[in-house]
Amino acid sequence: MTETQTEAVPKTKEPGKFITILRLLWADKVATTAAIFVLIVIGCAILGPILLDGVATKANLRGRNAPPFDLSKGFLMILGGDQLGRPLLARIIVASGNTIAVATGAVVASMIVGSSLGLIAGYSRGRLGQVIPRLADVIMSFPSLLLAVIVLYMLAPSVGNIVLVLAITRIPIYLRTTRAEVLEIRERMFVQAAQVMGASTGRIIFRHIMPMILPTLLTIATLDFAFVMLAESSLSFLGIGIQPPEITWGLMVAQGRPYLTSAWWLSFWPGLAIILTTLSLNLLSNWMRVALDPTQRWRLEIGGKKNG
Amino acid sequence: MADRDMQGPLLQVQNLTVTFQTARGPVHAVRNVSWHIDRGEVLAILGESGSGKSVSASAVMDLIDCPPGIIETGEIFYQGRDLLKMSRGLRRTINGKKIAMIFQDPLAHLNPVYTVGWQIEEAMTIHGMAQSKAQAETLRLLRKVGLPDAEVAAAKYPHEFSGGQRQRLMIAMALALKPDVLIADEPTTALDVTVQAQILQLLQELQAETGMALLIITHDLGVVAEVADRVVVMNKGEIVEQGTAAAVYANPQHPYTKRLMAAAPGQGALHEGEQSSPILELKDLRKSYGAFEALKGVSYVLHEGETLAIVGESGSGKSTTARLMLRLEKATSGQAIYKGRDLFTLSDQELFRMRRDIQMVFQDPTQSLNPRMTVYQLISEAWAIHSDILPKTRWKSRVAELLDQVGLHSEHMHRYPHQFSGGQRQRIAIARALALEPRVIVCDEAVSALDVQVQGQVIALLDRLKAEYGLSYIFIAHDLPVVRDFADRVVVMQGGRIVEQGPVRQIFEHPRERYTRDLLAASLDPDPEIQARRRAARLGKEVA
Amino acid sequence: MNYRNVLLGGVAALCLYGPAMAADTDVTIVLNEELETVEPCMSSQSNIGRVLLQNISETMTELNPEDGSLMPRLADSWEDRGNGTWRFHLHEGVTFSDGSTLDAADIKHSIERTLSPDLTCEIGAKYFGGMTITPTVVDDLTIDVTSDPAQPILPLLMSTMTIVPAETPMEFTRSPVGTGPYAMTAWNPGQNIILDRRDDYWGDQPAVTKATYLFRSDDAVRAAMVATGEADISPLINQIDATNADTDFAYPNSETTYLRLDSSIAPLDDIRVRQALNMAVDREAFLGTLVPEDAQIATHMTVPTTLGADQDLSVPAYDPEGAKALLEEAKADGVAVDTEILLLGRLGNFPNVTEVMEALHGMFTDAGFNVKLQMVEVAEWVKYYSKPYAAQPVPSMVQAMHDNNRGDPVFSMYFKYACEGLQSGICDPDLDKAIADATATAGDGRGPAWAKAFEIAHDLSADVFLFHMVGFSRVSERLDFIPSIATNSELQLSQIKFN
Amino acid sequence: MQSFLTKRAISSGVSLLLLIVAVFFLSRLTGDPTDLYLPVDASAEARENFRELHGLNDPLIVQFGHYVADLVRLDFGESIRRARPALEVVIEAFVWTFQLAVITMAIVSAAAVSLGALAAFHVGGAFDRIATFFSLIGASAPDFWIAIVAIVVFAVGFGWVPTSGTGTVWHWILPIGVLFIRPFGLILQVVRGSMISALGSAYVKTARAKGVTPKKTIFVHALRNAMLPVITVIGDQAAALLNGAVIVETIFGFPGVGKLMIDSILQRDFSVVLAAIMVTALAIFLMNILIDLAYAALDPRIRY
Repeated sequence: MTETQTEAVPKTKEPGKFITILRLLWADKVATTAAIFVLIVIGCAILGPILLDGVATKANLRGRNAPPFDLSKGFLMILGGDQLGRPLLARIIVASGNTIAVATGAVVASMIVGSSLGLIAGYSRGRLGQVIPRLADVIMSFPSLLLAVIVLYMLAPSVGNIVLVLAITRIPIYLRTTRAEVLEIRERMFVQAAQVMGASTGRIIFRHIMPMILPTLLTIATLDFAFVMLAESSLSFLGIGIQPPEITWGLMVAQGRPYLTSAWWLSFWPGLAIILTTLSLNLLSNWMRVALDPTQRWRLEIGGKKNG
Repeated sequence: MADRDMQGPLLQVQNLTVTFQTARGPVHAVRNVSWHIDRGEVLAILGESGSGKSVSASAVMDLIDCPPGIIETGEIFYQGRDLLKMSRGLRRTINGKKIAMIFQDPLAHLNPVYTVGWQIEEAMTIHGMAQSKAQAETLRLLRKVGLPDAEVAAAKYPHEFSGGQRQRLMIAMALALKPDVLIADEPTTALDVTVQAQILQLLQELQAETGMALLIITHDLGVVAEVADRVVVMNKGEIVEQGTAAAVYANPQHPYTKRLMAAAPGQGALHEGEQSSPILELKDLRKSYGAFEALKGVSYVLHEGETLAIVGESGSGKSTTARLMLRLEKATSGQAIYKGRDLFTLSDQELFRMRRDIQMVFQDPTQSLNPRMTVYQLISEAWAIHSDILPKTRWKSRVAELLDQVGLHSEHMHRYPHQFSGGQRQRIAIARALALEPRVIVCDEAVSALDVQVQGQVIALLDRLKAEYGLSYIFIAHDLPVVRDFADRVVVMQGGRIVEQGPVRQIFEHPRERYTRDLLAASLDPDPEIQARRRAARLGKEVA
Repeated sequence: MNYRNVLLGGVAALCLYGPAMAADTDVTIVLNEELETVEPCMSSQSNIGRVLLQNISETMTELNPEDGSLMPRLADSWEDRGNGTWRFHLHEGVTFSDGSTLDAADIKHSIERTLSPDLTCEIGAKYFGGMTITPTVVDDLTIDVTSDPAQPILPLLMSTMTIVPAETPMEFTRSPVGTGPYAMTAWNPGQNIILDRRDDYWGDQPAVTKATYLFRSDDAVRAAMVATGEADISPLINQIDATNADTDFAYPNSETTYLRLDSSIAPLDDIRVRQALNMAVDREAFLGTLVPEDAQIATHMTVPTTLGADQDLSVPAYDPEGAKALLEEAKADGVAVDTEILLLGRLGNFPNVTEVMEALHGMFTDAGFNVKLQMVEVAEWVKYYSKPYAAQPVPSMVQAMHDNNRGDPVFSMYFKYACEGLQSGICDPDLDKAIADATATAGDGRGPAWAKAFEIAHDLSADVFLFHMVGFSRVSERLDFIPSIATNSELQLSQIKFN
Repeated sequence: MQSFLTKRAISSGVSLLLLIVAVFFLSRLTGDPTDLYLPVDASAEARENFRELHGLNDPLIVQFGHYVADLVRLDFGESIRRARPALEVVIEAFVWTFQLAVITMAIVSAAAVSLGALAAFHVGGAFDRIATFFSLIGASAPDFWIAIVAIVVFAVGFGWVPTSGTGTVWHWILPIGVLFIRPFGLILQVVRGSMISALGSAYVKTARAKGVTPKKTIFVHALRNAMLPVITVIGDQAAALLNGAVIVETIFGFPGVGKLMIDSILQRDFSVVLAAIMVTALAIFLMNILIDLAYAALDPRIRY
């Protein structure tokens, strides 16, 4: 790039940040599709439980396992009925609320706690810098299933506690990443420049270091979002996750699993919802990695036509 | 061999146009560039950063990636055949064997995970030489480029060598198969002056021995003066002038070339500073990293309103003094007296107040400016930290004022650093330093990374600000001509010690110490004639 | 000799190992859980029982699953000698698989070992709690067993007591020795257990020569293994997978599902509320949907083949409106019918348990109850189900499944209905007395005595009974074997024939 | 080197100690094994007797004291459920897990590294897109779902492989295949990213200027440099596998340490849980040392 730099500052007016991001997103059609899908899911998560809760929990034992693509039972039965005869479409929509709440809660909580600890561990040159990474080691090797059993036994298998379990197990990821980045960034010239100006530690951390780490953390968080959804589903499979009458996609897959050979749609649709959502998030994260990196961004800026 | 002369030059680039896709649309990196080179000849391509001086060489070596680069038009004839029409496989048989290339920053260009012996050997084995023969040849080459203990050296890894040695390794690798053409892309940039002189001398000797053609790509007029027969001057992707080195220097035709020659440092009048009262005094400063002594007792005085240059090669400890003084690191022992107080014993509260008085401008503005803050945020941060300087309502107007003073426009305030050129970024960094209204500014290699013309402009800016604000500078540099033009007094450092200090005229015209004299002798003059004389003198000395 | 040949040879050998060695008279049985121990005194646990019971370890008496009668096994005959003492006459010429001969001392040691506090055997804890058993050797083939208090059904209890040689140490054994037709020849923890037929068995030679037991916890996998020929019998498969009429058999598994109501806490202390709960459940709707069609709607704690359980009791018909009316009535009398009632389910208790509980939750809600469903794992479930309750007292309905395959209600009624019963949710003097009477009654009067106890419990609406469950087995078509009610606790290899 | 090993051992030892303390005390909060071990009808005396027998009546801190005292003598305690030394039970299971982890990681690494390197060579090309897309899909599906579908299709449907269990090489195919999917996608992405930056580096330019063939440029010059971050991820994934692949082990009846761990947790068989944690932690510690050695072997700039 230095080869083509010119002394003159370009006179074109820079568009707003939001527009720039939209433009970068539009340049990657796959990522755009993914973003739209994620938006739809979020919409379902917010509105679904309010609108459809009654329909989704109304059992009809005599109409159980109704096959999909049959419009005669109404639009909500288009994906079929579940093992209690409840419409799968409505359940998937309602379940998105808990699913997204669990994933978001766990990711946000672990990101905040993990990166704060990582900041402290990375920036402090004292004993904390030694102790906190050990803490991460302990959490890493603490069996997550045992943690789940402990929390869910002492508290209750509610959405909030599942969030707690998943958040704790994901803390080390953010802690380690943040610490490694801080160790590197705190040696950078602009941090020293701020020190020379007399900037306080808090200012250096929050004004100078944090904004540099944020893109990395966001990328990890997006991937983690997918991971947490799958982990929640595995917990349900093992019977130590969320329990009915709460519903999540993971629980639906786990509950529909025995019917895989007789009524495939029970676990297929929620499974598909998980796959599509995680896939979208992965694609978005790939896009973000490029869009947030100034040295990679040209791929999007020029490649609208040929470089998806 | 015989028929080559009939077919024209050994290597000829004709009407080459290369376009790069960038964020701001396609950019012509080079446009209609033509040049040629013959056996035994040294051609220099001279240009500033962004001039496209390396692009044609990359095209010759098939190093342009597509995307983002596209060769739109042109031919490259090597021995009469157009390289651009050859298959990739065929070009690989020419690369390294017939045309070889060495680069700036040899550390990055040597593979860090293989021994240098392996890498030099590979240059031969890929073109069909037997392993055993290549091994013997490697040792011969290592000796030839002047590395002691060739067997030991061959088994070592790149990071275990010094910068100059690494460039010698690159040269050994490039010359392994006695190529017809050697392309050297900024081969001595970032090397110390004495090492630069040695490398250039080695290249010249090897060329004389093998009769190869040598293409040197550089931004340094001194390098051109030292080695080139002919020079091609490039600006913004186009050739503006070409001719013999002497003719272009003595009698530039194109306005750009004229400006370039005029901007060459080391030609202005020497400062004649008058003595004023001391403002900052370092006393017996020492710093050790474990067993390694980086500073072995350094003392100097900065006077009010003067520019004190600290020169020395890498590892001399010149930057360490500044970092200690600013308390970015802790001194092992010694004092730094500022306004009668020892900076090293200040409490946090006192240190915070002192920060306003002593500011720093770093070498690389790309790294010293936070890439995620706007110019306004960068400059006003000073007042956010020291809230008593300026009420928030006046920040905006003051930023505009400062930008104006460093030669930028106030509407640049809301842009990010990456939207500026290197020179402009350094101006922003200077504006930021000025925002605290300091008494002393430490410039750590503040102009080293800049192009010659920009360098001149920034120096002029610093000089003007010094007068306006009554500043004192500590100017850390390795580039002697710049120091000569700018400094009032000079401190020469070597190996953590001060070798010599005194007024600039004394150091440059009557150096007392041998080391200072060596340093001055190794420094290249932009005038080919002066360099030719020095060369002759050197040769004479060697003969004698 | 090069490496490749060796490697290929090794791979080929590995591929051949296993399936190729099976003989026609070998069977492979896939169980749902790995055996943690192979200790005979633990064989009341269903998977240990399926491997050990009557295959390796035999008992003095044996229950006939078809009519509930008691058959001789190691004991040829027995008689009541009064004062709680029973005399057993052992079969002559029985040998253990280690070669030693069975005598009364072995029986004495087996009883003492099973009941020893140093071992915590499940058979001891499950069938012999609250009584003292004293074995006395009369001669080599005769033994007196005395119980305090007297047990009219002591011979029946002895059908659970596995017999080991007198030399067996007082710790869990890893190589069980018994008098049965098979001996354990290999135990590869996590992988398999292999039993081989004994040549010197005292009884008839069974057809199966070798049995390999495998363990897979996934229902679908177990079913698939019989379909692919990897196994011959899967004693327990999911009803959903039981789709092939030729191989899949339903059998009553002696399990009864019910909701235990805690009638000590309002509003469940009001009988109208309990009746309303019973009326709110549409039991018919479950049959053939979430619960197998062959399951029976339950009116008792035990299966109909149990003594005294064959009488006609009925559950209230499905009547949500009636339930609402009853609730209104109770409310009018000041009963806090709006109190939240905890509906507690045990995860993995039986197939579809979660769905059944969800459906029940829906039915109760429809009938106007304020019910909160919670599914928990067993450790937490026990806190609500069994005394002393570790959980906070809340009005609760605890879903449970009770197994009584011993033919006598004594194993059920005291625990479930007596005031002191560990899982009893009710305390009623009449019921207490009826249970005590029936327990002490011997002979023909015992059946009617139990029937009376059942009736009192029924009239109190003490529980919400659901179903007498059925299990499903998948049996390879090459075998002649039909699972029965006993399959839930044992799997006698000697009953397997080949087609 | 020696001091490096000592340092690593000390810091890992400290972590392990903290872990044991945490697991010991936290796991006791999940209730008493008595209720789970004895039938629900068991009398109060039987329960009391059981608690006394297994030392569950002592104050927690005393129990911990006993545990540590035994541990010093390398006695990891007795499994309540299995009436056998806990360490023996764990080692038996760990051998299976270890084999599964090693074989899976070997296959995953080989496949992900070679395919990732190729994908990086033509960024945005058809191969790159296909590899990326499928690695993402694979990594997005719940693994128990994949496992069951795999059994239904490959074992029951086609009859190519056994459904589950151990014994022959064929038995390993499905579990490894299912375990393969997620780490493969992840490592492939890391290899790809790391290779893209390695291929853009200066020394690759030198190699091209020397006339090195594309194949050799990728696999000799760039790959070795790109391997450092890859090895870190491989290490993380291997550690996860060494901790036991609960779901795969459960479904395929694979007697590994993951299934043992979940069973023991649910049964409150604390000695087994603790022994399993210690054994796997030791294995992971050793593996991390190997990884550090691999760093040093790959990159001469790293020395301990």
